Amino acid sequence: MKESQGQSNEKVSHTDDSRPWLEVNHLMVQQGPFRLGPVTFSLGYAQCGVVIGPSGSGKSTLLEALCGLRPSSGTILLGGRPVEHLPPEARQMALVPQDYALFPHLSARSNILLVPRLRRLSDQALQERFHTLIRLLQLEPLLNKKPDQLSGGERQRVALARALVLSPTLLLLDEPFAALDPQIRPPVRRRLRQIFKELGTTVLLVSHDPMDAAALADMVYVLEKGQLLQWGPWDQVIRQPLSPYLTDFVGINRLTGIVVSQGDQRYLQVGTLLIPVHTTLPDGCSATLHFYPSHVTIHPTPAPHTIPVKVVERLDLGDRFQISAEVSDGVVVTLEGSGPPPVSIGQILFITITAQPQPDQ
Amino acid sequence: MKESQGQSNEKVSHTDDSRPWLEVNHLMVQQGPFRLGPVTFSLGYAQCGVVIGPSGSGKSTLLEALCGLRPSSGTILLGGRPVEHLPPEARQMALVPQDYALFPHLSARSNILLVPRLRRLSDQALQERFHTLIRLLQLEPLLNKKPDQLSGGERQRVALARALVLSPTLLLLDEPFAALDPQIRPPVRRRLRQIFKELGTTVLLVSHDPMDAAALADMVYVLEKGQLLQWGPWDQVIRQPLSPYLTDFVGINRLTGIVVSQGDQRYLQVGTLLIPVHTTLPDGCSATLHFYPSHVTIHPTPAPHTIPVKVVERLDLGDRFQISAEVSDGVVVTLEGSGPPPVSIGQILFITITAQPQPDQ
Amino acid sequence: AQRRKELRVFAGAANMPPLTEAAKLYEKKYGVKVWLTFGGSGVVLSQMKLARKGDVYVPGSDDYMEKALKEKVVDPKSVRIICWLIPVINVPKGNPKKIQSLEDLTRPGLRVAIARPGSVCLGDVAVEILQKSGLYDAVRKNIVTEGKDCADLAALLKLGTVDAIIGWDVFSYWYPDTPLDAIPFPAHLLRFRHIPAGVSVFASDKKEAQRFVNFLASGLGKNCYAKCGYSINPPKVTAEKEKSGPKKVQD
Amino acid sequence: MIVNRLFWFWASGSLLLYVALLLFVTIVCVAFTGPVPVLQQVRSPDILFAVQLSVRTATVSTLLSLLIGLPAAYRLAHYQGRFKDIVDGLLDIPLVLPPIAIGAALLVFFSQFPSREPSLDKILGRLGMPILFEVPAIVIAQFAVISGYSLRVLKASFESLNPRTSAVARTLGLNQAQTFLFVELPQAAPGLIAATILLWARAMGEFGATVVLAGATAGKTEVLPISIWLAMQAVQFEKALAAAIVLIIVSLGALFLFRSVTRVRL
Amino acid sequence: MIVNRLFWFWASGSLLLYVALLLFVTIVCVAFTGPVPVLQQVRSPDILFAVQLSVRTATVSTLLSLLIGLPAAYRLAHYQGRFKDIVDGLLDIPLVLPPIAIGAALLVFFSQFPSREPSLDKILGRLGMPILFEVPAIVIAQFAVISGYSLRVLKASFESLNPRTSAVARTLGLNQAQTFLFVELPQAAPGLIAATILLWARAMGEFGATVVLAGATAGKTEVLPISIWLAMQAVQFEKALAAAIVLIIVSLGALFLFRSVTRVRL
Ligand SMILES: Nc1ncnc2c1ncn2[C@@H]1O[C@H](COP(=O)(O)OP(=O)(O)OP(=O)(O)O)[C@@H](O)[C@H]1O
Ligand SMILES: Nc1ncnc2c1ncn2[C@@H]1O[C@H](COP(=O)(O)OP(=O)(O)OP(=O)(O)O)[C@@H](O)[C@H]1O
Ligand SMILES: [Mg+2]
Ligand SMILES: [Mg+2]
Repeated sequence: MKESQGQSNEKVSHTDDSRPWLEVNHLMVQQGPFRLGPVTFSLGYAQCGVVIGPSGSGKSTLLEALCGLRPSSGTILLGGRPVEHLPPEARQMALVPQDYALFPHLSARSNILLVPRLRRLSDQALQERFHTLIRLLQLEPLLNKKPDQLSGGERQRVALARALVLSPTLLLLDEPFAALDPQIRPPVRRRLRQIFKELGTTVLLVSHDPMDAAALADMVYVLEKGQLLQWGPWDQVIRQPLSPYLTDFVGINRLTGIVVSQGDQRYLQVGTLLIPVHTTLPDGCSATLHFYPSHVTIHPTPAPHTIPVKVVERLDLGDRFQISAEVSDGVVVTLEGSGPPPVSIGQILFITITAQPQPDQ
Repeated sequence: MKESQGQSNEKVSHTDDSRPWLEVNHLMVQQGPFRLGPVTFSLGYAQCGVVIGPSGSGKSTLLEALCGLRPSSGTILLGGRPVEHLPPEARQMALVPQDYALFPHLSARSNILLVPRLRRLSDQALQERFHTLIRLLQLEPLLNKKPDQLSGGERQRVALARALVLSPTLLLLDEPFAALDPQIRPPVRRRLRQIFKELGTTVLLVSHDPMDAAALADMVYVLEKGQLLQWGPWDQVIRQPLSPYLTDFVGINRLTGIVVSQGDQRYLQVGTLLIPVHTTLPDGCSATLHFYPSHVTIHPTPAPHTIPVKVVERLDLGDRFQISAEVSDGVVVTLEGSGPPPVSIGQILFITITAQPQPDQ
Repeated sequence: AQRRKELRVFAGAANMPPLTEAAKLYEKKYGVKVWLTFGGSGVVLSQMKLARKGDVYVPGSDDYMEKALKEKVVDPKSVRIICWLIPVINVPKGNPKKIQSLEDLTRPGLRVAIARPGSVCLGDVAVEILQKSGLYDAVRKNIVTEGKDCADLAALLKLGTVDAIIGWDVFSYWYPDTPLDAIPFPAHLLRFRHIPAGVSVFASDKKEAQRFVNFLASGLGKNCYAKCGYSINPPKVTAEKEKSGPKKVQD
Repeated sequence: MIVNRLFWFWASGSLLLYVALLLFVTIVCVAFTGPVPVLQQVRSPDILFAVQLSVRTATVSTLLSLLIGLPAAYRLAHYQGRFKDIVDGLLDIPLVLPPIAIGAALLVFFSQFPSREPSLDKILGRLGMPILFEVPAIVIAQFAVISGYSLRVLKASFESLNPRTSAVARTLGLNQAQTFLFVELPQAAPGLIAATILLWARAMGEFGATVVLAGATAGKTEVLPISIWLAMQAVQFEKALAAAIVLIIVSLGALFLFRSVTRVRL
Repeated sequence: MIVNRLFWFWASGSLLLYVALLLFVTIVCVAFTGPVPVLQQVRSPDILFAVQLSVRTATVSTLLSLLIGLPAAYRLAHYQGRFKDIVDGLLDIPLVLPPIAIGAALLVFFSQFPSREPSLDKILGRLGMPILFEVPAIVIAQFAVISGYSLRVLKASFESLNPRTSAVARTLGLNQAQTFLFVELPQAAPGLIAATILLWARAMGEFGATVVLAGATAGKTEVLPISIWLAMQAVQFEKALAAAIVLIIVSLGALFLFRSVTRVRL
């Protein structure tokens, strides 16, 4: 234990951690035509790293390589100790896989308690953890069911409890909340975060959900096509997204076009559409507008400098709405507003965008 | 085909549908101690119904009972024809199950094309649908892989394509987007919605994601503990949520307490906390405040009528933030604001709430 | 087209080499196809009896012919004797354990095998001889196993699993490259059996079947057996010992 | 780490021990026989006849037992009715009975049913298709012996399939037959291939039932195991071992071929 | 609908046909035998001895073959090395060889190795543990015959397990031995039970190898299949069938018991 995070509920800043707890160097996995890496990254003690990336980018592969289920090259240091040559059970990691992989012959209770029993971990602390988890994940009524009698979300909760009850040094969670209700997610997230900090558990988790990532991530790792494109503290990384995937992930709209001038007015030309912009970039320069939905203003009628867009999706979210609108062929932006959606699909809206184009590399 | 929805991209209003396409009457399923139903509901032609409910509430059970995989009682009419006594293959429904259940011995391509080939559906339209789906779900590079060589999201996309290529009369989707990227979800949703309307496919889908539900749902069905608590058009149901689950699902905060007076000022007492409210309800009446995060104002310092809350979770979402704050023991509300989160976990915030308490039944 | 005549012979397995040769000669001479079905003498008898098939029965020894007659499977008038079976003490070539007489079989540590009494006639004969000599109890201590048929018994000796067996004289000829040595019994102890052949009551062509039986009992047939080491003449025994021998002999 | 090594050593050790013993016994036997008789045997027309007859009958009876066994095992794997225990018990009969007893039972059946005169065998014989002591008897004997295994092994391989996959195939519009043929059967293919190998091998080695039902008739019903037995009866040990080696070589060759072909096709 | 019915009919039909044939042959045989010989057999002390000896040796050899077969099959199921085909082929040998040949090979092995004088049997005999023609020979013969099946069947049941579950168990901290014992073995239990039944049944019915290696000594190495054969040799077919019926009754009883016990425990 390098730090005593004991009772603090504060986020552990990754920078005050002189030496990272998990250090991965040039990790590489080859499976069929797909290659992961080489990836090099680190994660501080008792911190939570979130791995994001498109489907098939190698997130699960990364987790499984770390815990020794896939042959890999490169080095993995956990608490300063190289573990890459150890068998999975000696690495002191615990995996919650995407497909749960529960023990089909055992009840939920035995699924959770089999490993601690065999590893003779049955002490007071374990009992407490077990009961905490049962309560948190609402497993009480399921304990005597076999996996094939459980619903998808119930299975996922059992798989979570099975790994968490061990309080491993490094916890690897592969989309641990994908099948959970929205209702149960925030409390589970909050409580888990607290438990991790209390026990000093370092966590690496894969998630598709920006909310989960925002709630849990100290660090974020962006994988794309097997490459680690970007990694660092969550609040820094999401403000400087380097990849389209990450931009989409945090809900930033992108409009890429070419800077043109008509008289004094400068425009970004996207397809056939001209978007008025303020920029010092030269004409002909390829540039992108990045903007949050909140940077868009919706006008009911055409006005100076507005651009017409066609509504392709409308989400009525009660007190507010979200609209996807087509700017030009296939280029869609997301807009927001309060109240019920004022338009229906197919209608034309007029918008203005508050953002400066940035030159593309 | 009862209606010609052909080229229209407009939502089909459920009310102008004189006779529903799917009619379920007193459907009941008993499995072990769990009982689903009796449920009675209907869904119009070419409409999309979204089933929501907590984990273990019987959503998958409902879908599987409809398509004949679980013994059930009650009647099921599809297009006016009773199907409850037909074997699954004669019901003209297609299921995308939660666990995908791909054919493990076949490549992704054969997984998708096996059934149409055997059913001799290989016509021009099928070929087109196949290619559309391949493009939409980005399956091109995966077509020759076997299921065990696919990632979670890739498997889900293959399972989706396998059912969609058949263009069944009723499509049953069990959390079809759970493992998909946030990046790919909106275009897939949009395109699918379009395809369903074009082909006149009626869809019943289970989702945990409010965005998916909002984007696709014409109708919404709320299941809890095997009972159908509420159903109707999405925009109506979400404005009159009857169950705590649904309130949470659409992101409405709930504060339940007792109305009390101190002098002129009336309060809702939640735990030990007094929340100033305007109400004509008598003292001692149990009442609930329902409010969206947007109805909460955050004050940096105590002011008249503000209530102190303790931050338990902070989500930095780039241009805005979301905060979970504890009002009193275990009662948590969600707040929103723009910019980065101004507070850290554990800090005290002061809020005012714009909402009127409603009496509990 | 006229089908070629066929005969189906059920025979004890011990007859295999000579009977195969005899059948070939017969086929050549008369143009009749002879199918030889081998097996335990009792088993093939059961097969014939149950299936009500088969033209000729050639058991491994006369006691099975008696059974066949009792079961009314073989026509008693058709039975002929082919050759004689004379018991001896078989030992490996060179007689490494220096066994000269029945008494030597009682030597402690010697491994002896006989055929299973009650099931194989050679076993019965062995027991009779041992009892007659008064050495039965002493030898029995050395009997490590009982062969379930003659081939079994001979193989035990051949593989060196036992040091001596009470076998037929013909065993000595079964291994052309390393013949066994045979120690004969004194005439007063001698019991013997013979190999008969007979026509089955199920035979479709009784005349043809009888011709084959007669062929076997003729010089040509007997010669085949002689070449394989069988005694085609009865041993000389005293009238007193004749009792335990075959009761009905027609020649 | 050490525990893993020990465990691995134990498992590998068991396998090695078994394979080594097998090889060792084989080698001792071959050394005892010497190479010459094997070559002689391979050239002898008797053995060639026996090899051909064995391969043919074993193949036919394997196919037959798959033909009956596949649907029956499928049905049995799905059967949860009241008579399950009884049916399961009945199906153990061909396993517990020694092959000679199976042969005996069949001999009684064909010769005593429906009556002694005419028996089934006689009736079929008059139709030009006698059974007893003819080639069909070999196939019947082998079939009777191996179909017991066929059901047991195929049932296990159907039971290990994921029922979800088949259920979903049904909702997509495949009927039961299509689901069986195109979803379940291909998934069960590895088990099926293993079963086929086991059955064919067992049929090749079948002796007891064959010798009782088909008789050991040289040049007619003499399959390889009968050749071995006849050689042993003639106390020609070397010849018996040589025939056994021929049997091994032919069988392993055929099975190797079968494995290769099925591996390519899968 | 009609297709489903036809398919179901075909599958059920196959099963029914097979079971009916089995029952029918059994009934014909019992009718042929009559109840008296069966009762006689049950009361005869020889048969009682044979029953006891059979049950004991079959149980011991089944346990032995599971002891070797479980780890070996486990290893084999995980083995993907270069010699896979060769090992697979070698393991077919005990399947293709007729039991009498296996018996003969073992007889040669025990009596000719390392030399004729002293042979393995003699050496062991001097250590007070002679093999040939004693009870251990029965166990060895049965073991040799059934362990070939043991490997094949157990391997198939290990191969049908989901490897993900075991992999995840490892990451949770179980070593290979624990994973095998507490995760894989219990999952494979149904296959294991089926295999045990098959092996035990096969061992009960083993005749060929036993009779060669252990001899047919009354009161010593006479197991039930040998009793059956002896009865046939004595042209007492009824007696043979009666002994077979005793064998069936004893075996089915034992297997029924085993099934009930394991069902309760699972
Ligand atoms: N056994 C295998 N053989 C060949 N390719 C594989 C194998 N397993 C996975 N892949 C490929 O490797 C890539 C990465 O897979 P991985 O499971 O790591 O993706 P992922 O990032 O977890 O995606 P998802 O979000 O969909 O779960 C995918 O393109 C997949 O097709
Ligand atoms: N085979 C079974 N035997 C007994 N109970 C079962 C069986 N299958 C499901 N259940 C129970 O039925 C209930 C409903 O299950 P179902 O799968 O329909 O839930 P769900 O609403 O789909 O949940 P989730 O969102 O987690 O997928 C659950 O409590 C589950 O434990
Ligand atoms: Mg994944
Ligand atoms: Mg579900």
